[in-house]
Amino acid sequence: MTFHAKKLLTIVTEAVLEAPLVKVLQQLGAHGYTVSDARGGGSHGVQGGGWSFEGNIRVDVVCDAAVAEAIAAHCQQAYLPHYGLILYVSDVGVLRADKF
Amino acid sequence: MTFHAKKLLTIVTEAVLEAPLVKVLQQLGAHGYTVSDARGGGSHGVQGGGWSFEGNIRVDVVCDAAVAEAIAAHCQQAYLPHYGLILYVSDVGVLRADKF
Amino acid sequence: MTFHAKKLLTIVTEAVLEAPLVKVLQQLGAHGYTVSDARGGGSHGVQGGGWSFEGNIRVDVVCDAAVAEAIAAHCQQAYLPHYGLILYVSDVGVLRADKF
Amino acid sequence: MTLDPVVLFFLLGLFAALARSDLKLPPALYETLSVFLLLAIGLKGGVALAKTGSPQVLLQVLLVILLGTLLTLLAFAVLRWRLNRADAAATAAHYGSVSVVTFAVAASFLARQGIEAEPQLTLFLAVMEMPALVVGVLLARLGERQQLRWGQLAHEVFLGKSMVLLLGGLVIGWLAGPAGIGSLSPLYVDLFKPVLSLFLLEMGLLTAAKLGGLRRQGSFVVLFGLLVPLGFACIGLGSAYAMGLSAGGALLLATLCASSSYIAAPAAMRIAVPEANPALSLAASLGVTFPFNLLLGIPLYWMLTQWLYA
Amino acid sequence: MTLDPVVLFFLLGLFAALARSDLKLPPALYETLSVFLLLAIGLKGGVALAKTGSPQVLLQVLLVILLGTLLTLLAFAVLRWRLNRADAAATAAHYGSVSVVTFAVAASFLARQGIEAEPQLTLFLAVMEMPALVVGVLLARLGERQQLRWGQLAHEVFLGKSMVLLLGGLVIGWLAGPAGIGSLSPLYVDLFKPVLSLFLLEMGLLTAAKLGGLRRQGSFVVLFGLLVPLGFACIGLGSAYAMGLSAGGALLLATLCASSSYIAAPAAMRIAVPEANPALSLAASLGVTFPFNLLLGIPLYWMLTQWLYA
Amino acid sequence: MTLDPVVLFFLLGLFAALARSDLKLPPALYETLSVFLLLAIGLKGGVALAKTGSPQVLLQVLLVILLGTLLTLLAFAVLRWRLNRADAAATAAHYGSVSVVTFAVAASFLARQGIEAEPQLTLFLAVMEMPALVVGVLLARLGERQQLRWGQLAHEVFLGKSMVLLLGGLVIGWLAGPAGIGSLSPLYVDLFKPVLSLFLLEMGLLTAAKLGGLRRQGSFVVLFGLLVPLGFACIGLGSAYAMGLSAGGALLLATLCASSSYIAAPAAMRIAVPEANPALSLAASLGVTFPFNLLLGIPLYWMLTQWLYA
Ligand SMILES: Nc1ncnc2c1ncn2[C@@H]1O[C@H](COP(=O)(O)O)[C@@H](O)[C@H]1O
Ligand SMILES: Nc1ncnc2c1ncn2[C@@H]1O[C@H](COP(=O)(O)O)[C@@H](O)[C@H]1O
Ligand SMILES: Nc1ncnc2c1ncn2[C@@H]1O[C@H](COP(=O)(O)O)[C@@H](O)[C@H]1O
Ligand code: NA
Ligand code: NA
Ligand code: NA
Repeated sequence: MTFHAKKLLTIVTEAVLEAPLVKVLQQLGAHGYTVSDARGGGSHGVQGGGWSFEGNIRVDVVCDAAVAEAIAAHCQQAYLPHYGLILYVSDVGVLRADKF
Repeated sequence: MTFHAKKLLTIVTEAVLEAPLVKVLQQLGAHGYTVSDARGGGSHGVQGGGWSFEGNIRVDVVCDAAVAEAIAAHCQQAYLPHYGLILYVSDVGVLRADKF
Repeated sequence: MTFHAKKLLTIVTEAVLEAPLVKVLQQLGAHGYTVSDARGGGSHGVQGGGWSFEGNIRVDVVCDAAVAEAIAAHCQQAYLPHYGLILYVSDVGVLRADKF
Repeated sequence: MTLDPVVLFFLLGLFAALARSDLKLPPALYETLSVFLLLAIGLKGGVALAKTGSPQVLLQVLLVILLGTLLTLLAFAVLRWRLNRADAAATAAHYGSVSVVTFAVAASFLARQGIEAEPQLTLFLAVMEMPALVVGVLLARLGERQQLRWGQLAHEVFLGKSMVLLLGGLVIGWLAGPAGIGSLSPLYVDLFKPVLSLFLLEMGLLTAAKLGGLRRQGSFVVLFGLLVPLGFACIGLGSAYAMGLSAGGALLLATLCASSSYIAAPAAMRIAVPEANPALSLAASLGVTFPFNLLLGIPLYWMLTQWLYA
Repeated sequence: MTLDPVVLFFLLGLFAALARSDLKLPPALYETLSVFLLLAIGLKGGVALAKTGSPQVLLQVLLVILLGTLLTLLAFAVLRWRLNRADAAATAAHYGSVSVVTFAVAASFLARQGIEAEPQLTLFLAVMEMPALVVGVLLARLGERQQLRWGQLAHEVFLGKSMVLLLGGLVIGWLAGPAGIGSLSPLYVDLFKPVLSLFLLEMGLLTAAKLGGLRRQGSFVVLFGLLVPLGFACIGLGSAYAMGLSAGGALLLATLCASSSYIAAPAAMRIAVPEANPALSLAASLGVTFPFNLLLGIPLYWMLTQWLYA
Repeated sequence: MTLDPVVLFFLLGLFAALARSDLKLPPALYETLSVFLLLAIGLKGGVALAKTGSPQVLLQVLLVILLGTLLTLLAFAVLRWRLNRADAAATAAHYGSVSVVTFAVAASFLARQGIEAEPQLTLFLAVMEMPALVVGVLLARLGERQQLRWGQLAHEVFLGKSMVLLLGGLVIGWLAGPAGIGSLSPLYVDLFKPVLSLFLLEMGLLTAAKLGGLRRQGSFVVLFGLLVPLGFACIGLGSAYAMGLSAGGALLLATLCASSSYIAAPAAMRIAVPEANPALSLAASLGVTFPFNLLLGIPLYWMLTQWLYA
């Protein structure tokens, strides 16, 4: 059982961005993505998720380092100035390297 | 405060697999697991989660490397051929090593 | 694009702890946090989440190593003896180091 | 006759999703509505059975189980013509089984015209859901060495959510009788049809999502989804006639035969026949057969029934 | 007299979960139903109070608060026989407090027989939820150096969800009166009983989940869960009689005393007495006392009431 | 005249949240209730239109669209006095658009007094939601090089959830007519007002959450949120008078003008004008204008209407 090194990119941001973000991920070379609902707090205050458009989402993408950088760059330019968003990258090992 | 090195195994797959997967995890030596609902897209198309049996789940297991390998091997053999599933492993530090 | 090294601290515990935990996180120096609903099983049995107060939550905090240690120490002392709780730390790279 | 307004809600949902509106109903609402429909149908049948049930019903139930089995085999035979064993078996299970909502729309169709049906039709609805699933799994595993997990399968079949709610409702209705159920009727009777309208709105949204998948599956699936219900409805009509049911009962049995499962069957097949492609069966069952039955099938089967019972 | 059909829904849920059916109601439905029940009970009581309320009610409320406190202490004394301080205190808080659904089933029991009860019983329901929680925490912390977070406790007690909805409903019903509430009655009055049936279905599922935990807790817990409600019901009956309530009011007060909390108390004790084992109190309260009251207790307390009021 | 009891539910929600009670309604309930309200309003309007619609209505619809556009420009002009272009444009879009719940409360206000209004008011509600959003985006982008994504904007505007449900309900009501809708009325008619009461409970909770944000936004926002609805209501009244509407219709049009969006507008502006501060517009719209209209505005506009129509 060998695990192949990939990057896991996690984005936490406002729920309204789900549709545009998912579109962009694919354009920038991600082969898949996982979204789940979240709530939280940060510099833009508390996002309680009481309302459908007020909650946060958490988006996870397993991909190559280059794709991760491209997505991060896009988020920084397009979303960070106006939206509540955090983004972090970590190292993971995956089963089938060709899938990602 | 010392953190002990363990593996974090994350599986994202179809919601119908929740019950069988949880059973198998315990048989393969995991001492616990965490499940949350998710949606996403990949090679099997979009899993919107509009319906209870159409969504994805995300399963996280903190365990030893050996257990992680055993679970990964089982998923590869039993689920990967027929189900939408991804799996990745990363390094984490935990508080009480004996719990995992 | 440079990613700055930070810690990602993840806590999985009982939903009743959400309010006190979030309060403590901020007191201990976290600049933000993300919460999502989860279910799971461990040494305290199965937490099915069928009821609002029976489910688990998953709390993610990106922060400095020192803050992560402080939070871990507080959880160990205040919650671990009586509540179902796990906690793990991993290394991540973030975009804007000043945010965390 | 004008369209039943509940069908207009289906068309609204279909339109909204096809036009890519952001209209979405919360999943919890969908689950709540389906619990409600199953209980309400069960209660109604149980109360009616308490009034008019006869021992002959048990024999009819056996015949109907047989009918479900035969339809599954028939569907399999047709499907094997073009599909591999697993896909054919899984899809056949969908078509041998039934759709509760289609049944509810047919019942509402009868109610609008003041036509009665035998109470045991609710029982038929409950018992026709399951045999097809068992037969489907058997067909998929036939000739394989792999042993079947019979226990698990039986459990899923007899204790599946819709079975428990339908039969549970039947028993409660039967035990409590018309008097006992009276105080529950503001919900389970008066709100049945309007709640069905909300449910059909959701079904329109879900159906539209499956229409996309149809293109990938090709014309065989579409033809199958259109023609098989027609044929099955005729078989159902004939069986109803032979069993001595009234015209109303005959329409409902024809609709049961013509309808295909889009909840119980997909969930069961995904676990028991994982190598089958779930998108294929669901595109046929939900993308073609469900709207066909709703919009054209039921009125058509009623014409056939009237012709047969004239 | 035959079983109230709403109780049959409880049995259906119990059966489904014990037979390991996959039947599950969405958590959002459970929360919605409980908001509805609390508001509806509150509104009904408020309208009735507007019609017939008397200043004497305030005195009765004080007596009832005292009663809740005494029952908690009594339960604690019994429980300390076998349990450690924390477990005994937390469980006593459950039994000193009340169950809204048990109250609703008793009210439906009276309604089926056309028996009236005083409107202030709703008020008693609201005020009996809280004192037990305070007393429970005090009992757990007695003799400890650790300071109590009184503010937080008071806040939870006075502004807990069920308190706000019950009292809020009371006030709205009282302000709006029968005329104002008329247009709301298709939901809050006509649908009360059928919605209760859905709620009890869910309660059956949840109760079954706790029955598993019972085995681990041993026979003391089971005995406690069966005998204490009986004893408490008698105390409640006696108090009602002494307070001059009608037979209907006496049944409701007896039921309040006999019932135990399974929502407010567990949530409050988990935070305020974390060292108590939540599985223990919940197994007794939800696994034993709740079904006992529903199935046998209420009819039994009614027999006792009739005997006392004969 | 006493307060409509549905308004008391709003106050209860407001109180609960301000007192930091843990009362929360599940998000799925909120979404369900809003789907219901939109459909029910649409159906009612459609049935009425089928009975009494006249071709003149089309002209009125055009006038109302113009009115929405003008109000948005007016709001922008006022807001630019103190706010930057993006914030002013986004907030103006909120105030040019409408609030469905405020409309429903005004309709319930009329119904309590047995006053009729023209059916096309529902149509006005539907068409007034959108122009403001388009105008708001244009105002924000005016003079910028950045090209507008017209397609996406038009899509959001014409196929937004509330538009689809309102117009869909209208069309279904119109096609099915009074007879067809009859069997749906136990839900969509009888339960309309009590469901509105639940919705207002939730609105109270949400409003309280925005009140906190008000302090940060300063007194200009508060003044704007109080005075603009007054002014807009007068414009609406005048327009209604000029268009020859009845007094009931005039109250509803005045309320539409005075009300501000807190769902469609925030969601659309967050995507189309991301540089605007969403907390600002929402604090004004939900924290000030919504409660003002509910508690004082509607009765006030009715006094004005009566004075104008005397
Ligand atoms: N330090 C952090 N750790 C975990 N999540 C965070 C952190 N900071 C922000 N978030 C999440 O990201 C969202 C947007 O962050 P912000 O832009 O800081 O408001 C918040 O609502 C949180 O869910
Ligand atoms: N590259 C990826 N990153 C994150 N999640 C993924 C990725 N690929 C697939 N997934 C998730 O795994 C599920 C199954 O993947 P697949 O088998 O590729 O359809 C998808 O529905 C996604 O939720
Ligand atoms: N080894 C593990 N891996 C992942 N999640 C776990 C693990 N152990 C426990 N958990 C989660 O932490 C919660 C509390 O754990 P415990 O205190 O062991 O009951 C469980 O309900 C699970 O959601
Ligand atoms: Na069939
Ligand atoms: Na009690
Ligand atoms: Na307006």
